Amino acid sequence: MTELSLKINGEDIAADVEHRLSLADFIRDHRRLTGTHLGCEHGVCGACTVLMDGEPVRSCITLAAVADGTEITTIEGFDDDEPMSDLRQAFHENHALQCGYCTPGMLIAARDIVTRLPDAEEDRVRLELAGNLCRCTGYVGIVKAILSVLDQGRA
Amino acid sequence: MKPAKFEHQRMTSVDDAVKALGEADKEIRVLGGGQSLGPMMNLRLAQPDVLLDLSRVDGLTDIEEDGNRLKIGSRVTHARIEDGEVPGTTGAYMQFVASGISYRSVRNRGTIGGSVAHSDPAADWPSALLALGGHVTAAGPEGLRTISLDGFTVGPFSTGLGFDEVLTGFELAVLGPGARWGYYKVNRKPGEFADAIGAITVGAEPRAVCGATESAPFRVPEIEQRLSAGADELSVVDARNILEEHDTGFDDYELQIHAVALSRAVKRAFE
Amino acid sequence: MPDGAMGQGIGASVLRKEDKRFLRGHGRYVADIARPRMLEAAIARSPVAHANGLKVVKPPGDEARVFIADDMAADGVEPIHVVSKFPGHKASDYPHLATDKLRFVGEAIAVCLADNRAAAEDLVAKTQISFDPLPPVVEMLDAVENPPALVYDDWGDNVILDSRFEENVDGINSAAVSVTRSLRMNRQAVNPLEGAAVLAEWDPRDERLVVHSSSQIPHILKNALCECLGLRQSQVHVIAPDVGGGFGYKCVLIPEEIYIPWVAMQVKRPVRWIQDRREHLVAAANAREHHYSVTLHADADGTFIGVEADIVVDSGAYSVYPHSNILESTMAGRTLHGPYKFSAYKVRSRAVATNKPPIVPYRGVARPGICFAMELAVDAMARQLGREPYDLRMQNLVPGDAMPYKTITGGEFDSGDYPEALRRAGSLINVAAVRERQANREADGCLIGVGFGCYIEMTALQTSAAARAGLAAIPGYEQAHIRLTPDGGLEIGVGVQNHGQGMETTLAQVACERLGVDIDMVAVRHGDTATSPYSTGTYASRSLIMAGGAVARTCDVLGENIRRIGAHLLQCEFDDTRIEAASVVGPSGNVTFEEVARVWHRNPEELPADIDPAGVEVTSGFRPKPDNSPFSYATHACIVSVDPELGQVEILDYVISEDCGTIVNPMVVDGQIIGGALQGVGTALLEESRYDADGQPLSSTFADYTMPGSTQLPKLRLDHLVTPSPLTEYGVKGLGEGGAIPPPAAIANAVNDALRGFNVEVTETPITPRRVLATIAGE
Amino acid sequence: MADDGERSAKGIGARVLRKEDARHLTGKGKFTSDFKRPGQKEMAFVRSSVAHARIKSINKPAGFENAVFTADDLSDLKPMRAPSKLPGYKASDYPSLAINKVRFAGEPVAVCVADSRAEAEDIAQLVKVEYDLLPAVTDMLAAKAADAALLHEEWENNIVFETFSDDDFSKIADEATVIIKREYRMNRQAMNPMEGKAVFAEWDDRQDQLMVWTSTQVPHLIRTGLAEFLDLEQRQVRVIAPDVGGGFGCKALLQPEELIAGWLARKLECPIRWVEDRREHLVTGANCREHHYFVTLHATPDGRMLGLDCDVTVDAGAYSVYPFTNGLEGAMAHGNLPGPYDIKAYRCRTQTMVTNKPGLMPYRGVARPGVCYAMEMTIDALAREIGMEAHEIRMKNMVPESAMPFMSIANKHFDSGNYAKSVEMAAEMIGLKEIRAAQTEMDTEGRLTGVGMGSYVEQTAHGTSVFSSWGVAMVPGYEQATVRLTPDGGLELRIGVQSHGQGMETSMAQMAYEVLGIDPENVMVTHGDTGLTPYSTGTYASRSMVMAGGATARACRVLAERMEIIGAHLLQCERAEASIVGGKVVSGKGEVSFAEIGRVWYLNPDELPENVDQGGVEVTMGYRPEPDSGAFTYASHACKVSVDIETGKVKVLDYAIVEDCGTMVNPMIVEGQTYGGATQGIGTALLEESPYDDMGNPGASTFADYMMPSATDAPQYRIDHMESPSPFTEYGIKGMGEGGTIPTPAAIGNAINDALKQIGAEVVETPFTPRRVRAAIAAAQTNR
Repeated sequence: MTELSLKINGEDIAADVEHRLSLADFIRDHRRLTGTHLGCEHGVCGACTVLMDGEPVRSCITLAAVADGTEITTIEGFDDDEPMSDLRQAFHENHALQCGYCTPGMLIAARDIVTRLPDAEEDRVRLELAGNLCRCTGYVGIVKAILSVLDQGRA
Repeated sequence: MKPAKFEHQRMTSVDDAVKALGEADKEIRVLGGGQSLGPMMNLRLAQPDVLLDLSRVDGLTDIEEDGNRLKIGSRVTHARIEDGEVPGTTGAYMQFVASGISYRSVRNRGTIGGSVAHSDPAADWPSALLALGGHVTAAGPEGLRTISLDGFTVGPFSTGLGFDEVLTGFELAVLGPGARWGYYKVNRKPGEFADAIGAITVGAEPRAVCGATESAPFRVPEIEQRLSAGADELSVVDARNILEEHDTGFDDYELQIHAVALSRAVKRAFE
Repeated sequence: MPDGAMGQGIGASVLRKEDKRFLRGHGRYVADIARPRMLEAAIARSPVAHANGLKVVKPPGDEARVFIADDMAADGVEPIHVVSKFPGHKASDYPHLATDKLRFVGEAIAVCLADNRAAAEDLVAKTQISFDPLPPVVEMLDAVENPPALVYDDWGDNVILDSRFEENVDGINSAAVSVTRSLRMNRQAVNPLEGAAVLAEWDPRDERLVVHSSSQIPHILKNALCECLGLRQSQVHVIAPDVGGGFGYKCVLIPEEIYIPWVAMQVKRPVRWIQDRREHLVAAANAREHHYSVTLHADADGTFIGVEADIVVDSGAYSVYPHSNILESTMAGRTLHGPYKFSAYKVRSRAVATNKPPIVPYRGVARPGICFAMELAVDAMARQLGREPYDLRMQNLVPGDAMPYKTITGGEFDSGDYPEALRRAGSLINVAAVRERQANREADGCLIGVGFGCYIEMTALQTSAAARAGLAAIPGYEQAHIRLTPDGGLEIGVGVQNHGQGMETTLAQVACERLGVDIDMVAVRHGDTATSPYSTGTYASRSLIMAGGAVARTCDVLGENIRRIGAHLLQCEFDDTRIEAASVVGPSGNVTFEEVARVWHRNPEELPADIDPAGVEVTSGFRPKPDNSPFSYATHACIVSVDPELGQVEILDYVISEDCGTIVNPMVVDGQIIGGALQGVGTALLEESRYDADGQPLSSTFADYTMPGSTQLPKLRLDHLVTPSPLTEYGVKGLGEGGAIPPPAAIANAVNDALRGFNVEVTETPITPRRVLATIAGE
Repeated sequence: MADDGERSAKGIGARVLRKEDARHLTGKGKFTSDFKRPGQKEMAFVRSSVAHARIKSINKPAGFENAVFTADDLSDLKPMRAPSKLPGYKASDYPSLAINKVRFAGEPVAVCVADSRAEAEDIAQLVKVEYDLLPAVTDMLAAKAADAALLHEEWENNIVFETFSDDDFSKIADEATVIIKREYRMNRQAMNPMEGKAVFAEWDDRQDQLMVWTSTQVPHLIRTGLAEFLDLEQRQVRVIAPDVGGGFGCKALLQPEELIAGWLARKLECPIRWVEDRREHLVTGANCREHHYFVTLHATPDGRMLGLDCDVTVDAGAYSVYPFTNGLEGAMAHGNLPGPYDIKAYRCRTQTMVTNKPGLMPYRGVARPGVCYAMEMTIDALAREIGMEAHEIRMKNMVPESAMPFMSIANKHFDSGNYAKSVEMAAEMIGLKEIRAAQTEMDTEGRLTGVGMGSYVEQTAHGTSVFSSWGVAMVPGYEQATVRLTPDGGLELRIGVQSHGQGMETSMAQMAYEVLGIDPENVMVTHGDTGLTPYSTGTYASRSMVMAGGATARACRVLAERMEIIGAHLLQCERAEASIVGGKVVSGKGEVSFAEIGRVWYLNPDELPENVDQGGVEVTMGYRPEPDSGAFTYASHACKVSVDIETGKVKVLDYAIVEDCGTMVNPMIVEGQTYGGATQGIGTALLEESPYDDMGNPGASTFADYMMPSATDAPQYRIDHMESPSPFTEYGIKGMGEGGTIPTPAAIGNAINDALKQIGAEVVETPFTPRRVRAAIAAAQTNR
């Protein structure tokens, strides 16, 4: 077991966990923040994306032990976040989700796009999204939603 | 799947890591960003007993230009390179390569040193850096040493690092303002591992690398000679003919796409 | 009448289906349910009976784990409003957590949360409470006549409702003989062995509150949660899992059922609260406390003319949802007459507020009190007239040939032979033999007495009566939801709650009676607002009448659809089919329900064209027509021995002759009656929630509060009359509560019979040795 | 009606934003793997490392004997068996844990139980299994060989099931002078919902019931199956599908892991959780699409298609799935091959083969992506042969609107629609003329451009008679819905189907709005719980909106009548004067809100009229279209692709869809389903493949080997709708959940072949990977 102390969604957390525990399983099973989903556990699908110190990372291939001392934000931690609020509304209006499983990771990736690449156009948005798989929507609504938030920002 | 049991040890210095590696009586691995090792452990394809975590070790995250050498710490992430922290033409080249590695959320954690030390043949840095030229710096029981990038990658998951050495960084060639480079990757989808890589730099001397092979990336002297002779293009047919002379084990399709990759890398370099 | 001939239908003493899990320790009570990251609650409660100026200081550093009334108010939580349409009723709010004023010891003030109960109790200890004490209102008669304070400042007095029930008042004047007695039944706690318990969690997926509560009325609790917390009906899911006894205590809302869910919503984690015994004995000492000044008027030959009474009911500090704080006083006032014929009636009944826990309808509801008052008055009259109490009763009971009988207060007895029940009880107890024995001194110096208690119990309160009483939950058509499962079994959903009454068995028996399905193939689901149709729940001895009726009616609808499929498979006319032993029987053969179920679920290509698309899943309902309640009745008789030196009372023999109409499961009926009777013995002899002059409870552990044990009652002898009610399916009448009604009366009458040589009478329950000796001493 | 422009704001036809979005956007969805209970244990499987072998021994590791279970330990768990009434169909057992023999790599051999998944995997890693290898049957054509090893040794060959219908081709011989012969293959795939399979089982002693939360599309069927094979009564099983992260067919069947979790939960008296990981899914869930076709098309030189002759082989893998069997795919291929075309002569043989791979499951589109691909590719081959535009051939041969309803040569009862019009519109949308004008030029990177189309009809919401003709054990009948007015005037709507992305919590509420005028916000739709919902065979066959939607409408109408009776009484008017308008009961005397009716029924029943229905304000009602032969949705897809001649890489440049699913309940959802389906079709066409080596070892076990379509692979689709209401269904709705995925491989394949026609190359095998495209080009160049 290894001791951790980190911040999740603003809350200070101390825990004692197995060395091999992934950050994703720590968030889900130990902290019961089940909005972070596991879609492949080998770093490809993006469903488990969370922010670590403000940057999106794959929580499935990041050890909980490595997250010691960091600040984690999960999908449950964006209540007062403006870009996320805009994205949520845009996802809703553009039918950017169906089953909802990829949605938390998709939103966090989308937030990274709209904050890091304010000038991105459709091709760039698609390229940046390539690491987040959605099996339901064909990405139509997701791309539209992100572009609409980018457009708002540029207006 | 979940990883088999291991012990995660936080290192505070490179020396501690070297010491731990030297004294190990079980399987021990150095953990960089963990973005390659993580999936392999999750699939239980890798089952190390001990992981040495270098994230608390100072001094491995620096980028500095030192005359005609560009020093890059092993723990510099792909994302930092993508974001343009490496200066000059070399930086532009590396920025292009970095931005094609996997996805942003992986690039935020994955490190250049980890990638080269892990030595997956389909990864970008072993080919890209070989085309750039320079040295790997490694810390071992005897202290630091430098190892030429030429020949450093031996094969899949196999490098010139000793069992008790830690890769600490790179000293890379600086491409001048007029230098040319081209990097072309054939893969099925953005972010996926490469099926073929063609990497070309034309700085002080041209370097051409055929990557994403079954084994280590290799330099293609015939192409380098043509470039030295002033060629600014390479047809796919010519590239095929050249590669056929190498012992690659390619089937027709693999030969084709590696030829295309080299041909298009040359084309990009001179566009 | 069905006779249980099928072996499992109505009338069969089928062994209980629910036993299996309990015998293996696999019952599932609220305290057995845990959730990851659950917090436990402990409650800071009022240490005083009456005070104002309440101030609470949360423990520094743990403010986020402690919640008080201000927090709830800030969130817009509504207090419990209990409306009554009764004219003159003084309405009051029941705050979930005390606001400015404290009105009884044990009133909840702050909820403290921690990872475990002990740590939560540590927080309780660290929560600072201050207040300005007020004189407490402890004694109900003082509260009326000489109030030391007002429980509600704006009322002007402490009388919640002053109601009068008067018919032919002048008729009383013709009486030749009158006896007057002043009688008191003291306060009790209901004491189910599982106390109250609540586990609440907010389900963020469905934006829904999920509440597990040890409740008899899950749907009503859901209504209350919606009202108080401002949630939509679709946002509340209430589950009453296994409930370790209720007896009425759990058929009303308690504040914890509101504030624990609210707190869970605030902390976004599951929160559980388990009432401990001390909390129960202090904060839930809430039953039975009545005072009667009763005068019985009769002709010289003993024929009753009229009854006159002044009843005071100590209703405690607040009004409970949904049954209010006037249910007892009005029921007492309206039905003091019991099973007797009267031509004049003059009763005043007052519900009074005091600084004690709010009164709840404990098993029997008011009737143990009125039965005690009336039956003691009858014995007093008998002694006055020099008659056998048995004979006097026989003379005045409503006779069988008078049924249906309109009572003097407007009720209607549906059926029964009241004198016959008395006759049978008399013959079982053998009064003559007692008299003979009394003629000789007992070897141990004890005194022997015989006593009777007769009662009627209106069961299954109906729509119009409940509406007249102005209750917040008016029962209407009770519903059942029944589906045929793909293997030919039945799943029955009912909105009542089963907590010991054996309804998982008896309702299956009703379905078996109707459709012939083996009860092992019938699953009865209850206590869950999601899996069951709406119901006001289990109280008023209503469940088997109402839910049983609904099951029967719904089986009929389902049976028709099943027959339609069966007729098609048998290639015969619908009218030529009938249902027998879980098969559709036609002229040329049978098809089993299993086969019908297969066709509906798996091979609908074999269905007839005229099938009702509603299929094999049906919801239907039942209400007696006309909208009246069936009356159960019984006579209890007992022989006691009183030790005149120690004042101890021992029950030597106890017989019950009862009529609850058609009996669905005799074993379950006997079990209910015996269990009720022993609770009545507790009321008569043992149980009392005592208060000192400051309103401090003196009975806060089982060391101070004596519960009846296995030695208190000898083997009961039971006799059943069966007069089917004309109002209900199969003629069933309710019977869950009745056993608890007459024991205080019968036992007190027996004690008084034993003490008649001293020319004294006990007039107050429990009849403790101290009270007996005081009585003998003439104090 | 749908197309009169008078769409209400919230009812049928409105683009109502989805109610279910809120929870998913905030991470509050609850999927099976999100469940956790104190004391729960997790399962990990020891899976066969070989494709075909006899099990010599299984050795449980010392110290873990009680944590490892094999088939011997589960001897009272019956193997799954799905019977079929189809003549000649060979039923077989599907054991939950391998008994004596393993038949595919990944088959569960033993299960290990521990407090965490990691620890369970630690134990699994220690279990030693010894095998006697048998020759693996990995190719469906090779499986037919006389000397092929037998999967099921009690059979005389590896054929599960055959269909055959013949026709007299002499009647067309004179006219049909053009004969096109082709061979096609569609390779095996995995369905890959983003949430894999997951199950959480717990024995509830209070209800004497096994509670199973599982990621399924068909909770009631899972309940039936669990009870059947665990030997429990039906009442003793309650199945709940919470949020389900995509299904696409693989969650429409009972799986061994569900049975084992149920068995263990009961045996060990603790909650059991199993969450399929991606590797397990890719290995054991590689179970769909694998078809092979020999097609001969007989046509006239002017493009009239007269005869179709086809031999179809379906690779059914090792086991037959419950309840739909492995016979469904072959039967459907047979019945759907002629598509929307009016053909005079049809001969077809289908053979369904068992092989050493996971058992075949019905993936979105079920058989039709294969048959559409075979048919449509052949039409384009004909077009190239006779020098005619393929879309003109399509239009010329399609069943015309004037012929509706029409019984097709494969006995499909087409209900309505203008098929040819969809082709015309799609060709126009994609800009066929403009593409042709610019087509000959190769761009600077050596890319060629091509355009292709695919058209299909999809039988949806077909009912009792159709499924019964397929002989499956579980035939859908009357779909039911329960509606309940709540005391505050809200509506609870309960349906036995399951919504896992289709937005039914919204579209069903729209249906209730259409009948009752109640705001969809006040309608709580409950689904996926056998304890709460009426029986239903579940969500598959694009049936839910037609069936459960129809049942919802019917139930709401019964409820409306009951509310009108109460309302009339409260308004003191005649029953006939009262009607429901805009969520109220209205008469000349005033109006009563639903909340008021709820109050009276629940809280003040003293105010009820005498003639109130005692069933109250809770109604279960059922629905089945009449006739139940299905509502036929159809569409034409057209796409433009570029082919990189040097690398063989294909890029979809533009994609146009014209579809007709009858009356649309929520066009936004219709479009979302279509885009999603089409993107899965792109996966089938270009990316996704579960390859096997000669030993039967799977070649794609991670997302690094198995390519899923990303945002860069999908185009920004363009869509147009036609609306021909079905005459058979409530409101004229047709099912449409699956259709989007059907014609995509055909359209893309045709576009590639259009681009390659100047080289003379053709692709005939999906996915059209760079390697395959390059191989086709290289072969053409060699032939030249």
